[in-house]
Amino acid sequence: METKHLLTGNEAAAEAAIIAGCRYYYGYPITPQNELINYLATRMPQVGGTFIQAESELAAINMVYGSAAAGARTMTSSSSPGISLKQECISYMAGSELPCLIVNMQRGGPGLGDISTSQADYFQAVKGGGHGDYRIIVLAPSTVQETADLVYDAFDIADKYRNPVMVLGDAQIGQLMEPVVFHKERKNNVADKPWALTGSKGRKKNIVKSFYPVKGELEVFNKKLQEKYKRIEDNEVLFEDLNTNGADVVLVAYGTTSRICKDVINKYESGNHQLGMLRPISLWPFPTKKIREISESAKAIITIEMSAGQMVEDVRLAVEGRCPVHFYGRTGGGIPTPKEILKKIDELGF
Amino acid sequence: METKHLLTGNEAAAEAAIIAGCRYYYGYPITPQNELINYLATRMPQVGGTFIQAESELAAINMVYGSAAAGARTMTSSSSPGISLKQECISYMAGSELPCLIVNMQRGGPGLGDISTSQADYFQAVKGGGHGDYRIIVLAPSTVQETADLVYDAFDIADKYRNPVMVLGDAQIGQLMEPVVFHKERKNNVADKPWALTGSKGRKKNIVKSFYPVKGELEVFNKKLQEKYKRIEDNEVLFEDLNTNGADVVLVAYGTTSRICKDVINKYESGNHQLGMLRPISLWPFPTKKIREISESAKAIITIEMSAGQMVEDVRLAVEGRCPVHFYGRTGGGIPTPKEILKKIDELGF
Amino acid sequence: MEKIFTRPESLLDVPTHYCAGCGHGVVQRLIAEVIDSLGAREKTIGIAPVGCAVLAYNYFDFDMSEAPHGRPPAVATGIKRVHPENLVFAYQGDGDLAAIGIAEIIHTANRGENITVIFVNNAVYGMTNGQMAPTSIMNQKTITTPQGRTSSEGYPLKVCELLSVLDGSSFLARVSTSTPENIRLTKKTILKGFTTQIEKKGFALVEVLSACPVYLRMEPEESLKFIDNEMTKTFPLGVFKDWETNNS
Amino acid sequence: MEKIFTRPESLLDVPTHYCAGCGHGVVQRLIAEVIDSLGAREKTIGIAPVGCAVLAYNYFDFDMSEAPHGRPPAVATGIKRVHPENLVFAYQGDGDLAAIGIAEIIHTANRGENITVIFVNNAVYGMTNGQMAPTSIMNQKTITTPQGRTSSEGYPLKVCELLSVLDGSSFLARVSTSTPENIRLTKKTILKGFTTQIEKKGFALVEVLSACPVYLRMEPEESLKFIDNEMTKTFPLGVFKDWETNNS
Amino acid sequence: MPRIEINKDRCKGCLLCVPVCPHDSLEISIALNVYGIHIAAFKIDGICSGCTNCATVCPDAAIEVFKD
Amino acid sequence: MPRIEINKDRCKGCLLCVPVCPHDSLEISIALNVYGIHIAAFKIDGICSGCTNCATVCPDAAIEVFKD
Amino acid sequence: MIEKVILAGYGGQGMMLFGKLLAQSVMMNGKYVTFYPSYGTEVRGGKAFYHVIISTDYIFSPVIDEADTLIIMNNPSFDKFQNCIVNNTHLFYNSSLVHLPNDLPDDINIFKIPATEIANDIGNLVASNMVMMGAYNCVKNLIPRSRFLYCLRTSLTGKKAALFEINKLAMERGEQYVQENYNINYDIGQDE
Amino acid sequence: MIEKVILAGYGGQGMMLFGKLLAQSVMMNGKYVTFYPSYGTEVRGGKAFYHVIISTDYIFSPVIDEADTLIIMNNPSFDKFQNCIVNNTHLFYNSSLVHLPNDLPDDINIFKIPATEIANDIGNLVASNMVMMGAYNCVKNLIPRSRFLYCLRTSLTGKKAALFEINKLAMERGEQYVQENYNINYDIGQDE
Ligand SMILES: Cc1ncc(C[n+]2csc(CCOP(=O)(O)OP(=O)(O)O)c2C)c(N)n1
Ligand SMILES: Cc1ncc(C[n+]2csc(CCOP(=O)(O)OP(=O)(O)O)c2C)c(N)n1
Ligand code: SF4
Ligand code: SF4
Ligand code: SF4
Ligand code: SF4
Ligand code: SF4
Ligand code: SF4
Ligand SMILES: [Mg+2]
Ligand SMILES: [Mg+2]
Repeated sequence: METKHLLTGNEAAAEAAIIAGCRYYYGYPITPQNELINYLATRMPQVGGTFIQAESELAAINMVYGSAAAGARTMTSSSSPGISLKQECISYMAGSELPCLIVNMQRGGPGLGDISTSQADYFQAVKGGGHGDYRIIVLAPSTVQETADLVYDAFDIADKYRNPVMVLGDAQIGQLMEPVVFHKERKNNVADKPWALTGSKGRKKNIVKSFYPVKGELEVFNKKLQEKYKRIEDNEVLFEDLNTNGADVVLVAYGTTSRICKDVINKYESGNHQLGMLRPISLWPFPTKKIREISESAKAIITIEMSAGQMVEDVRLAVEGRCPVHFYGRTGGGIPTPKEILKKIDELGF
Repeated sequence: METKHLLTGNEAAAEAAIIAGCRYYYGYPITPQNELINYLATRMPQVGGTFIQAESELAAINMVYGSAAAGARTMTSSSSPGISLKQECISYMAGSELPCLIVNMQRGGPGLGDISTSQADYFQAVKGGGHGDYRIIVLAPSTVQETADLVYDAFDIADKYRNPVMVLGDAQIGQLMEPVVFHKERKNNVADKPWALTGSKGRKKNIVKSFYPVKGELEVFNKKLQEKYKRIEDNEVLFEDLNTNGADVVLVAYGTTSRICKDVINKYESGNHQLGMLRPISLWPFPTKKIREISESAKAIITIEMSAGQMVEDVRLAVEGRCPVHFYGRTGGGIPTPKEILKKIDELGF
Repeated sequence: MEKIFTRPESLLDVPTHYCAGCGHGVVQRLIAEVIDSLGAREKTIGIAPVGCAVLAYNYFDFDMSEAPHGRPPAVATGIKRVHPENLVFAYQGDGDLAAIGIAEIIHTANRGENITVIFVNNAVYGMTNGQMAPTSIMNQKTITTPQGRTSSEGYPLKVCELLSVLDGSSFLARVSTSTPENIRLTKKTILKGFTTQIEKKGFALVEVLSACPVYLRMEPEESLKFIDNEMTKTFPLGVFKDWETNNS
Repeated sequence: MEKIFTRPESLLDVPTHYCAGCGHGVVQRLIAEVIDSLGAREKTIGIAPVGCAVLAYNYFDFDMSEAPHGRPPAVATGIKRVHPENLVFAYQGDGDLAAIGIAEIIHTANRGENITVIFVNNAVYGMTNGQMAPTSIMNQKTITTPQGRTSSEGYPLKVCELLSVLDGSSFLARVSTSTPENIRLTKKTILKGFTTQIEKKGFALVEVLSACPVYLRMEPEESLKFIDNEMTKTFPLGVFKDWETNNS
Repeated sequence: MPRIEINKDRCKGCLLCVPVCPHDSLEISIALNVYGIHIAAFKIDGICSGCTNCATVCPDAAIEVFKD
Repeated sequence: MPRIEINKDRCKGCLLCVPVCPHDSLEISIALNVYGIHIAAFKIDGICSGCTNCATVCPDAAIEVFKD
Repeated sequence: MIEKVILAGYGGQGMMLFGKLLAQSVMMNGKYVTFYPSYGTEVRGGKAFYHVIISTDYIFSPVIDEADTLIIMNNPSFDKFQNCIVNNTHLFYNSSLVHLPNDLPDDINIFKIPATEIANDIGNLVASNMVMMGAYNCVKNLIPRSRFLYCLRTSLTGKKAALFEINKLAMERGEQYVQENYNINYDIGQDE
Repeated sequence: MIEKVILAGYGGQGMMLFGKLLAQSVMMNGKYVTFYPSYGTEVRGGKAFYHVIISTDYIFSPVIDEADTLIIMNNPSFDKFQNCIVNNTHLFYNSSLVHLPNDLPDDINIFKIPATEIANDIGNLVASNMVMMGAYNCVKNLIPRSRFLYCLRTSLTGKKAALFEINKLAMERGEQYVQENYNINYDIGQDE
């Protein structure tokens, strides 16, 4: 039988990274992701990997830039304010087409906020907190097990598309302990990287860069990037569909709030409506098509977030007015309760 | 007669800041905003102000945090990569409700990109490049004169709402020279700031902070913030309307691209369509209501940007499917030409 | 009866969130005592760091600002430039000052910014539960150096020594909270840190070796011995620069 | 006829974008000569800064990476950890290294990271058209110090002196490109910077005083005199730390 | 005679005051405060010379010292 | 006799090579290159001892030195 | 079967260990489980709250708003979680430190445990957590004692190994206390 | 009236000053004007391009795609802006450095000015910009000479003031050259 471990999401992400072949971790402490960095401080040396507690989040992400440019699977992790500090380099990595994993266990904001849970970095993650037209792939787990599973995927997808991938959790996912099973046999699918910096022996020199000063070149490069993003949108959308087929009211929620919505659906059996839920797992690329489809038959969609309303914009962009899109959110560490969500459903008044 | 000065947008912004009573400037060089920092290096000392060339963009915005907390009108300026570095502190300033002006003269991205013009930091500016649910007010000038005018407004609005304001230009606006007239008589409307740190003489101590560790407090604070944002959305929307009334095709563009659209409208007189243009001046708050109104009668909207498609999302969110929203954009320094836009209009095929 | 020792006026009578035996409490009381002795409560503006001392603004009874992690010197600069006649100080931990904020402290010192920095070196990240700090000493076990700090994590960063190279720094001293005598000396040194500012002599920094018993995993009393017996070997006490004596 | 001086193999035969008389050209040729002399072209990985030398990756004929402004030491760390047997160096300007990137250089040096840094100190921001650098000397006129640098802008930052305080640094030297003799010494010193890495002795930095005639607003020849007559007063040449002689 | 007062709402029981008293007049109390902590106490037969050592080391400003 | 060659596509006319020649054998040329720059030239009657000074200071690696 | 337990005390009262041991033991017994720490703040010495949910089915939200069991170690904790009390909630409280109000609902089960005193008696103040654990498990009968002791032993490593016996003893005293005072049918000794 | 001029050379050929003086002079004469520098890159020694638009009406885009006038100082600049040539474009080029292809359209007006040589003759290589300026203004007749000289004088401050005479001379030589070679009606001397 597979061994079950009782681990936090932070620890599960760390161990999964090891299993996925990541041997270069650079990070800086911040609550609520400390269990991740703390875990790897012990674990990386055990597997002959590199662990550096960097002097800052900036230094950490730039070390990631280096190891990614050198061809290795590499990662960093932080929480909201620390992720903000990484934005310049994330834009550089997207511009240099470097694969890596960034874990963000979101906390309350803005500013120092607090260390309670939050989903208010959605915009930053999916619209690009850095400068320029770039995208990072964003995966949002809702359980500790899924955190581990998405970390494996993250490394594979990052290598496949030469693009940074973010696993977007929150304080709850990061600190929650649940049983998790690791798939030890998982192939360490390290892609062949002819573009990587390894010394130019036996080949022409490689250059890793995002600078395109010659007039016109940057536009050509941006077109290439946009084509890649189109491919990712076509191929890498992930979601969980819970009875949306035929549902007249559909909840849309990811990560922590999706669990609560599941609870609602479970509790709701005897309600007035046919309830369904759509859980985006990839936040970018967003399951736009699926939601459009849903909006063609549903009478209402309610987006549930721990924010003042961020993902709901992507839902509205998908729905384009075909059905009303409602929103219920809590901020600053508040977690929507099943009761509150049921009340919101009741208020629909049809 | 008013004196006309031939100045770059960068210089006009700098001089306007002085006229608006800003005496604390902190910045770090970066093209294409160098004319701004260079100008103030000479000008600030002349008016007894403080000019610090900081060691980094991070230091600069944190000095702004300090001077704003101390109650002064203060500003920083940069361009895309430098603005990315400021995101953590911008979130802090929003969270500490501190007024300031941030000027971003956008350049090509992602990463180092190039120094040509761009509008690809729209998402970062209006959705929040930093962490948490916050908003900064974003004003986008399209001429050198308007750059000066919006800088005055920016300081007033920032003080009125205790909120950071960004003037979002681009390499073209920043480096373009045009005649500009300064309104010397403009009132230096420095708001009364009882919350500012001045020493606690004769009153209870003040605290400037964004940390709300006591459970529930952060949510209360976030609600207060959201209410403020609602007030701003109700009161501070700015746009220019060019013949949208009765138009069947409406161009939506801001800043640099809006000038080209004006040219198109000028040239188009004899075309098939009744052409109009809506130029958002405040990008947040966005003229959502106005665009909704337009979408009720227009047959098509075309959003023109120097990006892969950013503001178009806000246009779509306003339109909600009421009419088709098309997009034409150039990236990496490419500026849409009148010809290209006319072609796009022709392709509408109705 | 005369009170010969009591809570200073600048320190509010509220419970702190610090662990039992934490050095932050001592240092903050000393700052309050010094501010009182200067009669400067109403013109003082302090900056609290992100670190265990984050809530210092709740404890001092004068104007206080938060600063993003590592940036108190920049925030202090922004405040001081607006209010040059106020007494402006930044309170920082070792992670805050010597790791993420090393750029800001160096350049603020180098500009000779007329502010005072109180630097609490407890050789560990308290707030985030015990990771290595830039000032963790060799072989010190922390949660991120479970085998003890080795050279591959770099060496303990000697802040006073580093800043003394800069032409802009005016007063630099390292003191400790390990004994009543040392605490009294610390108070005098903090006073000097503030008078340096009052006399417009430029940048002053007082490094205080302080205990974090929780993440040293020691009883409070033992943690003070650790300062005396271990920390001072790496971080010798003393004045590293003094504009008055031209000692540098 | 025998060629006794020619373009090194590691330097591609392409025109550079540098202004006439710019020191970057000399320093980059010297690096290429040293890499050639070590027979290391195929195992070298360089990092170009953001600054006038940003396009260095087009001129060297070996693997090269960009780095965000100020971060070459962190990027170099990330590369070196993956390829410890390759020769990894970061090339940085004074704005890049001593202003925005001061945190990274200090901590990389302090970790004793086994890399080589070539630090081109031209006392000004070339790329962005002539602003003050942390290394601008007192009274130097730049576009942001139109009256000349005064103490209120802080003092020239002496990088070798600063890093020599850190236990992690192994080789630190300051050289110049002002004369043929100095250039030859610079080459030898750069060689030592690389052999330090090859022999796994840890962090090496070579600071090269270099001319930016355009933003010194001088003829190239005059700008070299400025190095000898003015810059070296603030930035004395010499070896500041050497693992071999234990000089520090 | 000088004397001290320990504020039991402020005392966290770190016991740093105990070893610094030249007269060994401080001890850990048996009673618990609301947090379940044994706080410091002045010994029934303790002598105080008003040296202020205990107050000086107390991280919680929990000790006041009085003199005639 | 040693001699030098100046690559006129690389020379930017900075003239740093001129003062370092011990034989004063370099000068500014009258001819312009495609950028409109007067480049450096070896004097018709110049002497070269192959000291490599000129090549050493040249920021554009524009000078090659030859010896028998 | 579902059991939702809130553990609440201040940092240092060992609620973390209590929760982890509980979660681990039931996980090994094949149950679904979530263990959610909800720290007060990023700040020292704050309160420490843990939500443990044990279920035979998939667990949706790890956050508890209606508790089957409340384990309360100090007064502020009670104030905070009072509103999680519903019909039939089991309330265990450390009566050495906590004073309950008089107006509690009738339909709940209250267990008054002088945990700090008991722990003090056996010479280890911080073992009050294991006293509560013993009492709780004795009443709720969730974990075979051998399983629990196994987890306790493996979680106390290094220098802490020496604390096993005292913790075991504390747990037994907790069991004993509820048996003596609340007429509990004591069968948790049996192995699976 | 609208006049769209592209000035193109490499950094150091003084196109910036040319453009600024032109813009300033016409602004003072009450025209709308935009002056847009479009640097090649953040990189040294790049090409330097400037777009100047002069108009009696509000100017929409400061970027020129169809030029009324092209002023070309080196070959790469010509290659770059060739596609901005339309019917009746006036092309001024520095024939000391630029070689035009043979297949140019017939309907454009070409002015071949050996500006570098002329500037060299009067002893200041970098004054080639003012030679071109003189030629251009003489042909297009936009700015009264007095206005232009006023702007030139005020823009040359400090040490540069000494350069006024040589720049003025260069401008005059440019005027002279086109008059002699292109039969231009010379009336720009008149004041407003
Ligand atoms: C940008 C950012 N990074 C990281 C953190 C998390 N964090 C908070 S305090 C701290 C370090 C605390 O150590 P120190 O400065 O030594 O203070 P102490 O708690 O030891 O007094 C860290 C890493 C944060 N809040 N923000
Ligand atoms: C984050 C960021 N800030 C600022 C810039 C603009 N910038 C480019 S190079 C540079 C400084 C150049 O000076 P230095 O490092 O001394 O190099 P030099 O050009 O003198 O060789 C600056 C400020 C940038 N590209 N990115
Ligand atoms: S963790 Fe350490 S530094 Fe923080 S309050 Fe506790 S003892 Fe003090
Ligand atoms: S600006 Fe200065 S540093 Fe840059 S290329 Fe020109 S001379 Fe060299
Ligand atoms: S030092 Fe203070 S807090 Fe510590 S035990 Fe003594 S009185 Fe209590
Ligand atoms: S004041 Fe001195 S003598 Fe008195 S109790 Fe305190 S330490 Fe002892
Ligand atoms: S040093 Fe080189 S580039 Fe300069 S003039 Fe001489 S040959 Fe030309
Ligand atoms: S090699 Fe020496 S002697 Fe020959 S030309 Fe060059 S500098 Fe003169
Ligand atoms: Mg610390
Ligand atoms: Mg420089």
